[in-house]
Amino acid sequence: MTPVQQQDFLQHLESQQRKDSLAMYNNLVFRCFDECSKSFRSKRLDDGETKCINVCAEKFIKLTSRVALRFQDIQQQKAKDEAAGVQR
Amino acid sequence: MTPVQQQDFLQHLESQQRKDSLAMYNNLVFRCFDECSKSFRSKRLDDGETKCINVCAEKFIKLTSRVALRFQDIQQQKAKDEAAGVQR
Amino acid sequence: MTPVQQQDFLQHLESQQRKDSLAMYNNLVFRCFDECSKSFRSKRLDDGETKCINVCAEKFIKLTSRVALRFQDIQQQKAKDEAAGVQR
Amino acid sequence: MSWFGNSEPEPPSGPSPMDLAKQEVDMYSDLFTKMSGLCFKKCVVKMHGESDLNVGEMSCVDRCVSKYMEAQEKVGVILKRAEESLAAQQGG
Amino acid sequence: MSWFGNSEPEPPSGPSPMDLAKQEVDMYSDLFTKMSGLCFKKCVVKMHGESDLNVGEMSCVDRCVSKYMEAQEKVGVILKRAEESLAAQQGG
Amino acid sequence: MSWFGNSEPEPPSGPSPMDLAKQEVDMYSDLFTKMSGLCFKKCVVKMHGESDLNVGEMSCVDRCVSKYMEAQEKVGVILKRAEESLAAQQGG
Repeated sequence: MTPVQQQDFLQHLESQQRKDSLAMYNNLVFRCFDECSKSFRSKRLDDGETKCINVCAEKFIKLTSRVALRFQDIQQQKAKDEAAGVQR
Repeated sequence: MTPVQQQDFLQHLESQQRKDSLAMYNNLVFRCFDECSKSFRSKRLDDGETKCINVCAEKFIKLTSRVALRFQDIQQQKAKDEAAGVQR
Repeated sequence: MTPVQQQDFLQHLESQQRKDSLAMYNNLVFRCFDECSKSFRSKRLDDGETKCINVCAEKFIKLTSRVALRFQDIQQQKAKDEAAGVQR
Repeated sequence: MSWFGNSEPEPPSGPSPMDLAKQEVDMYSDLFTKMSGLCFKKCVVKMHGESDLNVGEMSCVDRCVSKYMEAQEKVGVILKRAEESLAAQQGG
Repeated sequence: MSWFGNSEPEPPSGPSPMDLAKQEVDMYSDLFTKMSGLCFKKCVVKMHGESDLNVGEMSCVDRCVSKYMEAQEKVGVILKRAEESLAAQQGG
Repeated sequence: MSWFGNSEPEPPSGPSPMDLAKQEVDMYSDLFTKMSGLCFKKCVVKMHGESDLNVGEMSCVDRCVSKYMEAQEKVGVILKRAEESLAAQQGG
């Protein structure tokens, strides 16, 4: 790829990562609110709902980092297997 | 932003709104058909299914307008709080 | 549309089809893994899970081709009705 | 055409026909994906045994597509009416 | 800002303000779609009878939006803190 | 490569390598989002108590990722075969 194309590709990569972060933010709120919101008698989250949302968000962030590491391990292992002509 | 950028941004805003309307259309059909379709013994929707889809679509449209208004109230309230340096 | 616009539109159509194929691939894995993965005591899919994923993927691909044909029949029928000024 | 219930600034110049054509392509591919996914969920239940669709599944899929497209039309009419009454309210 | 838990190549030049503004528009429209869908699921259960929202459904929707936006804020704080600690770890 | 079961007009000129590279980036980010969401649903059940993943959850996530990637590979082989037989039918 020419330097300009590389620049354009890195720009895309970087913009995609920002898009993914914003998408994860919205997914996280959707998932944890769906999981943790119990009733709609008040306009404010109660203590139980707030605690649940906090734990849900923290666990999801930690899970995402762990999935990223495992995903990389597998990709690296696959690359090694292919290089060594091994069909797992 | 320069006038050209503003023009481009308004163009994006307008195109995004059209995209959202088409996406809502598809989401509405998906959601109400999933909710209201009961059997697949005939190629045509029966009266009960048709009634259910009509009510589902009407209620979803009304709900979306109401959510838009509440969403704006909250955004305006947040802007006022920030202006007044109030942390809710 | 000018030839250049036509070229651009065909390019978009072709890129959209590739995007759809990749999206279907990811959807298929998500759907069939969700349906077929039973336990997480081992790092490998067991025979039952593998068989289930194969059947799920094969059936989904066949269903997609059939939906495409039925979808085209209906679109062609609608075009004929409109041409003949018939309101079904 | 907006569901945000407030008057939008007049769009500068209308959307280009190319942009509209592309959005229609994207809309139909989204419709197709959603319809296939839902008819699979409703018509294909067992994932063991034969990997071909059986007769029951095939006729279920045909009817599901036909009813889904009918729902697509009916909801389209309702959305159009809602849009027109929204525009009327805003003196659009 | 990346969740892939490894150090990324320094982005060549920062994102253009235009790109950021467009992404924010897309983010709010995604937030709006998700919130409407979830509040519909939680507040509107019966699809027969009146096609207007009844009083119960209307107050449920108002509270759902208010609580959803509160959750949006709270999760935002948690994500920000996680980002900062990630950056600190990488000597970012 | 199309599931629309009919022969498509010959694409004018092949896709640009840049377009392909970008689509691959988008594909992996979609794969990553789906896999994280599904493994969260399958491995993380209780949202009260500790906000760290416990030992059981951690090993569940590791196995979930490994099995998900195996499924990704297996479905890839099936899709490839289906594509080839589709192309053969159309004398592609």
